[in-house]
Amino acid sequence: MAAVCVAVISKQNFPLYLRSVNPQNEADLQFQYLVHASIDVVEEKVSTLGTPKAGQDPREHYLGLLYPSEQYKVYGYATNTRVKFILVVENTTSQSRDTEMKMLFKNLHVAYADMLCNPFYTPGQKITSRTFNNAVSSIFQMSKGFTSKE
Amino acid sequence: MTIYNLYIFDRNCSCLYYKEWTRQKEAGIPREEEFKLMYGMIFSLKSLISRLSIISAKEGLVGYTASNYKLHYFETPTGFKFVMNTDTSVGNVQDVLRHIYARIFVEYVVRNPVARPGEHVDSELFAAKLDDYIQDLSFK
Amino acid sequence: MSRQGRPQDTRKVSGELFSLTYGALVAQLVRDYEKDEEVNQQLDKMGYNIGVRLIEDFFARSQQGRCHDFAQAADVLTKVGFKMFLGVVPTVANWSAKGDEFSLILDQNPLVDFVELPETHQGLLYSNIICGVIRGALEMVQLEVKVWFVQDQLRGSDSTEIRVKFLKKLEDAVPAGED
Amino acid sequence: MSTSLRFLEELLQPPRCLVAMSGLDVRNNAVHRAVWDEFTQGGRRSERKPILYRNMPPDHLYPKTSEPTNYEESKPLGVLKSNWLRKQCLEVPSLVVFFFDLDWDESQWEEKETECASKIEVIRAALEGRATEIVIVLLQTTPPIPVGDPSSLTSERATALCSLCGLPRLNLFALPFTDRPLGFIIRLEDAFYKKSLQYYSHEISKIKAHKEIVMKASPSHPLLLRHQFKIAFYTEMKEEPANALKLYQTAYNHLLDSMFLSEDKIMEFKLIAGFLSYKICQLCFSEDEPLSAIQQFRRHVDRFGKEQGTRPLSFQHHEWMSRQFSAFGDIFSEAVKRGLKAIQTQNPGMYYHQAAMSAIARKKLSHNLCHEASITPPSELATPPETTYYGQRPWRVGLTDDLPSSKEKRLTYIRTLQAQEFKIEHSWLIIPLLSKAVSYFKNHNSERMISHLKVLMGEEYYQVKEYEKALVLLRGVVEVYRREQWWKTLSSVLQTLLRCAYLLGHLQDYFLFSMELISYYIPISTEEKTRIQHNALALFSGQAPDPEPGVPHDVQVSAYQLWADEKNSVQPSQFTVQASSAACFIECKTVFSQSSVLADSPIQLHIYLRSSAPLPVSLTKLVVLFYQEEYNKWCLVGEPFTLAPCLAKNFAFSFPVVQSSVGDRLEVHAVEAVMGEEGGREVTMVWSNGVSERFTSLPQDPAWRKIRVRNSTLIKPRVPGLELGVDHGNPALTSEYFPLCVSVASCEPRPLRDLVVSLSLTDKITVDGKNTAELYGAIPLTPTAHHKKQSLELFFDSLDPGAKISENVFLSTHTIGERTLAINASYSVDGVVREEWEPVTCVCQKSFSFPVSTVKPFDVTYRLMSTKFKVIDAVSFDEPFIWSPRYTACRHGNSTSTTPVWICRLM
Amino acid sequence: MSVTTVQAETSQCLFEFLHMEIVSQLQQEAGPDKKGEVQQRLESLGHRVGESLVERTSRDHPRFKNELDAVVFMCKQFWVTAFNKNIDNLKTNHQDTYVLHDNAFRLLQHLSEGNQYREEAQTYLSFACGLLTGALSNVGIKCQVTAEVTKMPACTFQVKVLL
Amino acid sequence: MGIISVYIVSKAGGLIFSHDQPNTSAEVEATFNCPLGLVLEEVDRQVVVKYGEKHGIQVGYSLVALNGQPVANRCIPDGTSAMTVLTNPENYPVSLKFARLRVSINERIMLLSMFHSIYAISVKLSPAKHSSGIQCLEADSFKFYCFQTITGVKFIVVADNKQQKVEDLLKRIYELYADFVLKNPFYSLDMPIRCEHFSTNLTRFIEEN
Repeated sequence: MAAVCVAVISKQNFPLYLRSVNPQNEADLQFQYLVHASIDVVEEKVSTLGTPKAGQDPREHYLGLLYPSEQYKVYGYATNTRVKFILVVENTTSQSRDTEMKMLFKNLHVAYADMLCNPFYTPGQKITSRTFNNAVSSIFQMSKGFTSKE
Repeated sequence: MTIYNLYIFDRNCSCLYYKEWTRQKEAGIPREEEFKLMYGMIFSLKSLISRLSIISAKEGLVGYTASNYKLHYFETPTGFKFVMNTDTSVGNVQDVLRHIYARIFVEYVVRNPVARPGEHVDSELFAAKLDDYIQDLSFK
Repeated sequence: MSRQGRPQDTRKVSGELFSLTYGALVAQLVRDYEKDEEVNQQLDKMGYNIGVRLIEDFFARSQQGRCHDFAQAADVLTKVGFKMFLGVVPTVANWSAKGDEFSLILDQNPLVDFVELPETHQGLLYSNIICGVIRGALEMVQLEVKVWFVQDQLRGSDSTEIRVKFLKKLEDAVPAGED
Repeated sequence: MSTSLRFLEELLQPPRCLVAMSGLDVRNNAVHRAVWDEFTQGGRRSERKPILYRNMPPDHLYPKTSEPTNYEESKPLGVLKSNWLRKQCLEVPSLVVFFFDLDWDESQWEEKETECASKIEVIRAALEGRATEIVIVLLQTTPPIPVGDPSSLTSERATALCSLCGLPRLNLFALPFTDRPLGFIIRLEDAFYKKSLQYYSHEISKIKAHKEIVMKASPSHPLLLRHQFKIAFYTEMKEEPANALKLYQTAYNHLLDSMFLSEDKIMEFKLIAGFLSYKICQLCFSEDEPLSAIQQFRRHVDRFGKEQGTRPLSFQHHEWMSRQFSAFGDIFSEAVKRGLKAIQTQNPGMYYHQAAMSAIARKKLSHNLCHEASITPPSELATPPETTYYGQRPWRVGLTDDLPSSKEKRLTYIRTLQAQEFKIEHSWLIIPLLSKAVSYFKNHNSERMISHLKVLMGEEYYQVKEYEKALVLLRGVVEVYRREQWWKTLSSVLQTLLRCAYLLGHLQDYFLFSMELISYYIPISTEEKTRIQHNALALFSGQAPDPEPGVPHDVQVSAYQLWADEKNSVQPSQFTVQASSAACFIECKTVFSQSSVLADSPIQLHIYLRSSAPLPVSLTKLVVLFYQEEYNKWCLVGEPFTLAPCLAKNFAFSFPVVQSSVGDRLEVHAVEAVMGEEGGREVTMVWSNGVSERFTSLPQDPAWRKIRVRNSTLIKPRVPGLELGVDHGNPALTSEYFPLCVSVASCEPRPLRDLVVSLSLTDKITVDGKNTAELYGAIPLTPTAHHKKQSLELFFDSLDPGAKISENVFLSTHTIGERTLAINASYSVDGVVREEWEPVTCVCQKSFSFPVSTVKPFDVTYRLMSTKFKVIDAVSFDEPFIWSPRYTACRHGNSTSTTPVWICRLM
Repeated sequence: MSVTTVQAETSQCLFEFLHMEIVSQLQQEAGPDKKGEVQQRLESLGHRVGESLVERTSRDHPRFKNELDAVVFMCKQFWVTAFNKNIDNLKTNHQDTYVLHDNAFRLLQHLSEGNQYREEAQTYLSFACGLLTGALSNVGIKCQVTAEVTKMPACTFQVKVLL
Repeated sequence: MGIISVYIVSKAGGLIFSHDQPNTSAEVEATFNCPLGLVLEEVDRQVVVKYGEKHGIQVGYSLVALNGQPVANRCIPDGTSAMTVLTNPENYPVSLKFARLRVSINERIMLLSMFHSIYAISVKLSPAKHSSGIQCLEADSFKFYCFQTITGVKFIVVADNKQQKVEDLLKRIYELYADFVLKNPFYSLDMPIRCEHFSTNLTRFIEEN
C-alpha cells in the first residue's frame, strides 16, 4: 500500500491543500476530481455520524474507506473542527489495515493542528507551510513502509 | 505578638502602602513626612551598617530594638522594603515579612493588572489578605 | 479526558495559551506597523514592562538573593529564570573578554514551536520580547544591560542566540535631603 | 477476438428447460396455432413452469452426441466448448412433444396409427444417443369421454398406439380441443416439466459418473472444471438456485486453484471465471445475499484485475474488466429494481463508473498500441474462425507450440485484432456507462460525484465532436466547482468549455469562459491567460478569436465559418454577464463615504474596479444603479477608461439627496461596466449590489483587501434651524380659556417658506366618550362646535432669517388632570449643497410635547365654631354658631384668603 | 507541587503578564474612554487563539455528538488547557443559549474579591470571550459570547448561538 | 573575639571616645589578568569594589596594594592613580591586594553623628508610648548596641552575634567612664576623652570578656 495523494479540505469544502506524490503528471488533476467527489461520502458519513459498522465508533474521526476504485482507494477522516483529510492510496489487491491508515491520519492531524497554530497563517486559506509539507512527505514515506496483508 | 504597623516602600523612596493595627503613638507629623522620615532612617541605617561591617558591604539590615518596640526590616532584591514594628517580645520575623511579600504583595499587587508599578496600593483585596494574615499572626 | 500522558507534553499544553497568545499578538503588530523594526521595538518595550513585574514573581517563587556578580546573574537567569518560566535552560556562552557580555543559546525555543515567518517579514525578530523581559528584569536588580538577538532559528540559524551586555550597576534611589 | 469477450446471451438469462414441440403446423392450422400460443404465452403465468418451448418439424435433426471419449489419456483442449451453452439452451431438448390430430373414434384409425408411429420413429432416430424422452399429445376435437365411463374402446386404442410407437402408456396424452383448454394445458405442462427434470437429473448423474472416473485419474484434471460447470448449469436449469450457487462457487474456487496462467491461457480462464462469477453474483442477489455478491465480485476483480495478459492485446483486459463491472452493475440494478436498498457507498452507479473507467483505460491503450497496426493492417484481414473452446486464442487451435508458422499466425491475428480495435469509437461505449452511473448516483445526493462523471462524459463528447452536448453538460458542473473554489478542476473544465464555445462560434459563452479563465483565481500560466485574454479582447475589435490550441484541424475550418457568420450577422451581438456570480477577472467594490448623510449634504460614493488579468482592459462605460431609480442619472462614466493589471481604479461620485428619499436607505442595486462600443459587439458586466466578494481566497493585494464595502447609506433629514417655544402658566383651571403663547424664531440663513405650526392634544382625558378639552385659535364669543378642535394649525407663509413671531392659542379643559400637548413646526427652506447644483428644497421638522395640568380654580373649606370660637362639628337648632369659610386659589401657590366670619342660627 | 504543576503555574502567570501588558498597550493606543475598541481588539486576538487552541485540544476527542457536547468540551478540556481549571457550572435553555460560570476566573483572581475595579474587570474578560467564539466557531458553532462579572473573581460567559 | 569596637558619643552627637579591637581584617591578594572582571569605583580617597566577586573579594573591599606597592589615597607611591594603571591592558597581569578596611576616623565621626540623629528619629517614629531610641541595631553578622545615659551620653558597642550580655557590659563601661573619666578633674564634658586610665582599663576589661 502506498499513499499517492493527500488532501486537506476546509469546513466549507474548499481545498486547503492537495498534493500528490509526483505533482507534474496529469494524474494530479485526476486526484483533484477524485478527492472532490469523495467529499460526498464524507458529508454523508459525518452527517449521519457514520454508519456504525461492527466495532467502529461512530464518533471516531477516522471515516474508513470512502470509495474503492479500480486504481485507487480513497480514505477519509474528519476532525472536530469539520476539517476533512483525504488520503488516496494505490489499490493493491491487498487490504490496507485500518490501524495503519489511522496512524497516517493521526500524523496528518497533528501536523495540521500545529500548522494552524502558526500565527501568520490565516485560517481558511491555502496551506503553504514548509513544515506541513515535510510532514506530508514523511507520510508518503511511511505509507510505503507499511507491509500489507494479503 | 503585637504588630503595630507596616510600611512598604518601593525602590524610589515612595511609600506604596502603610497600615497600622495597634499603633499607640503618632509621630505627630503628617503621614507623608513620617514616610519620608522612615525611609530616610532606613536608608541611613543601611549605609551605617554597610560601612561599619568588617566583613563586607553586602551586610543587610535586619532591624533594631528600642526599649518599647522592635523594628523589623526586609528588602527584596528588587528593592521593595518592608518595615514592620512590633512589640519587643517578638523574635525574628523575616519569614513573616517574606510571606507578606511573596504570597500577598506579589499575588495581589504585582500580579494585579490594574495596579500600575510605583503607584500607591489601593487594592482592597490586598488589604484584606494582608489583614487576615496579620490578624491570625497576632493570635499566635 | 484525552490528555496526553507524555509529561513534557503537559508543560506544552499549559504553555500553549501563552505561546499562541503571543503569536496572535505578533501577527497583529505585524499587521498594524509598516516596518519590522517598529514591531521589534514594540515587542522589546512590552517585554520590558513584563520583565519588571515578572522578576517579582520570580523572587517570590525562588529563594534567590540579589546577585553581586554578572556571571552569577547569568547563571541564575538561565538555570532558574528560563527554566522556571519557559521550561528550557539556555547555555551561557561566548563570554566577552571583559566579562561584561555573554550569549544565551537556546537550542529549543518554546515561543516559536509552530511559527513560520512569512517571506515578506524576514526582518522580524519574532521572539524579541525575551530581550525586553531580560532587560526589564535585570534593571530591577540594579543591572542596566543591553539585550539583542544575534541569531534566530526562525531565520534559518540552527540555534537561537541572545546577547546580553552589562552596562552599569544602578544605585538605590537616595531619599530627598540625604546625600 | 474482442467480440468473444462479450457475455453469452444464454448466460445472462436464468436458463429454462428446453422442450421441443413437434407436429404442430402453426402457420396453416388454426387449432395448432392456438395450442402453441397457449403453451408459449398462455395465461396463469404464476402456475406455469420455466420451460422454453421450441417448435420443430418432426424431421428436425437434433445435434449429434459426441461419442464418449476415453478420459484416461485424452487431454482436453479447453474448458468449455463455445457452443455448449447454446446447445443446452436452444438445441438439445429435454423432451420432445409430438402433437397428432387423432380422435378415439377416428374412422381410419389404423392408417393414422401407423402414420403417427412412423413420425415417432423419425424423431427417435434424430435423438439417437440422447436420453431425451418423447411424448405424444393427441389433439382431439370430440369432447372427452365423461369421466368414470371406462370406455373400452379408448383404453384399447391407447395401449395399441403406445405399443406401436414403442412408448410407455404414460407418454401418451390427449388434449381435447375445447374453447378453454388452459386447464388441460397446465396439466400437460406439469407432466412435461417432470419429464425434463428427469432428463436433466439424468444428464447430471451421467457427468458425475464421468467426473468420478476423471477424479480417479487425477484429482486436478482440467476436465473437472468443465464437469463442475455443467453440473452447476443443469442444477440451475432444474430450478435449484441454492444448490446451483454452491456448485458454481466450488467451480470458481476450483478454477482459482487449478488455473495455470500461461500467456495465452489467461484469456480463457478469465472468461470462464467471469461466467462463474457472474452466475454466483446473480444467484447471490436472487438468493438475497447482496453482500456476498459484492464480496465475490470484489474478490473476482481483485484477483483477475492484474492479469493484463499479453501486452499487445492488453486493451482486451480492460475491455474485459469494463464488461465485468458493467455486468455486475446490471445485476445489481436488477436487484435494486426488485427492491434491494442501495446506499451511497454501494450502488450500481459505482460499478458503471468503474466500467467506464476501464473503458477509458482501454481507449488509451488501444490508441497507443493499435495505431501502428491500423495504418498497415495485415494483408488478409480474415476474421479468425470461431474457436471450438470458449475464449481460446484462434492461433492456439490444434496448436503444437513454437512452430515458426504458428508464431507467424499469432502475429497476424494480433495485428488483425489491433486493427479492428482501432476502428472502434470507444467514446460511444464510455458515455452510456457514465450516464447510467449518473442516473444511479442521482438517488444518493452525490452532486460532486455526478459532476465528476459529467466532466468525464463531457470530455468524451468533446472527443467525438459532440461539442453542443459537451458544452451543455460541462456548463452544468461549473458552478459546483466554483462554489467550493476548486479552481484547478474548474479551470480544466473551463478550458474544455472554451474550446467548445470556440468551435461552436458561441460568442457569449466564449467571452463568459475567458472572463473567468483570465481571473486571478484560475491557476493557469500567465502566458496562457495572456493568450486567452488577447482572444477575448479581439472579439471587441470585431475579429474572430484564434483557434484554441489542440482543436482538430478538420473542425477548425467550420469554426472559422461560424465566426465569420457571427460577425456578419445583421444585429450586433450585445449581451450581459453576471460578473459578481462568477470568478470574474474584474472585481468591484462599492463604498459610500458615510454610513448616513443629511438631506442637505452631498452623498459621496466610490466605485473601485480591479482587473487581475495580465493585459490592460479598456471599458467604455460605467453605470451605478440604485434601488431608488431617481439617483441613477448621477453615477455614470461616459468616456472610455482602462484598467491596468492588478491596479485598483477608483471612481468617486458626489451627488445631492433627492428630497423625496429622505428617511430611506439609499442602496446600490448594481454596478455595470461595458466593454466594446455601441453598434459593435458589446458586453455588459453586472455586479449586483456592486460587490464581488464571493470568494474567500483573497488576492495578494492588501490594499484591495483593506477596502471595506459599504453599499448602502441612510439619508437623514436636515437639521432644522428653528427655535420653537410655548409659554404658558401651568396649571390651567377648569373651563377657563387657558392661553398658550406659541413662538417661532428662525435661525436659517435663508427665508423659510410655508411654515406650519400645529398643536394637538395627544393623550386625552375623555368622560363618557367625550373629550374634555379643546383648543381654540382665539377666544370664541359664543363657543360653537366648529371652534372646538383637538388640534389646530397656525399657518405663516414665510419667515425671514432671524425673524421671530408668536401667537396665542387657548386651551379649555373641563376636568382636572394632566394632559400632554404636542407641538410641531414644519417648513421648507432652500439649501445649497454645492454651487454647481441647483438648490434643493428641504423640508424640516421640529417638534416636542409638553404637559399641561388642569386644576380647580379654588377650594372652599369652612369651620363651624361655637360663639366662643370653639370648633364644633354639629350645630343645634336655634343656637347661634359661627361659620368661617376659607377660600384657597389653587393656581400660584395656594394663596388663601379668609373672609369675615358669619354668625348664623338655624331656626 | 509537582514539577509540571509548577510549570503550568508559571506559564499561566507568564500568560497573565503578557495579557496584562497587551491590555495596557491597547489602552494606551486607543486612548481614554475607548473601552469598546480595546475590548473588541482583545476579542479578535482571543478569537484567533481559540481557533488554534481548540484544534489541538480536540484532537483526540471523539467527534462531537451535538452542540451541547461541544460546549461541554469547552467547559472541560478546553478551559483546562487554557486556564488549568474547569468551568464550574454550565446552564442552558436547550435552545440557543449557554451560560458558563467560572467561580474563580484566572484573570480576575488577582484583581478583587468584591466590587472594586468592577469597571476595569470587564476588559479582562474580553479575551476569554474571543477565545470561546474562536473555539466554538471553529467547531462549527457560530455564536456571540458576552461576559459578565458577578462577584469577582467569579464571572459568567453567556454563549448565544447564531443560527 | 566578640567585641569589635566601643564608642562614646556626647549628647551633642560628637564622638568623644572610640576604641577598635585590633582585628585581622579580611585581606586577599591575587593576580589578575586583563580584563579585571571587577567593577571598581573611587570612593573618598579609596578604590573600592562596586560590583563583581572574585577570589573571595567582595563588594566593598578596597584596593590596598598593587604589585606589592601600597595603594594610598587611590595612588601608588609614584603618584599615578591605581585606576589609570588598571585601565591600561599592558599592565596586566597584575597582582592586587584587597582588604575590607576599617572606616577612617573622620568617617567614623560622621557615621556616629548620623547615628545620633537616627537615634532621635527612632524615638520619634516609635509606634509605642515612651520608647527609647535604638538600643540594639541588628545586621546579618553583627550587632550594634547603644546605651544612652540619662545625661544623654551614648555608649556604643559593636559586637558580632556571638557576643553575650552586651547590655551589662555597657553598664560596666559606663561605670568605668564614671570612675575614670568623669572623676578626672581635667576632663571637660563633651570633649574627646584622653585618659590613659580609662582606655587601659577599658581594653583590659574587654580582653577579659
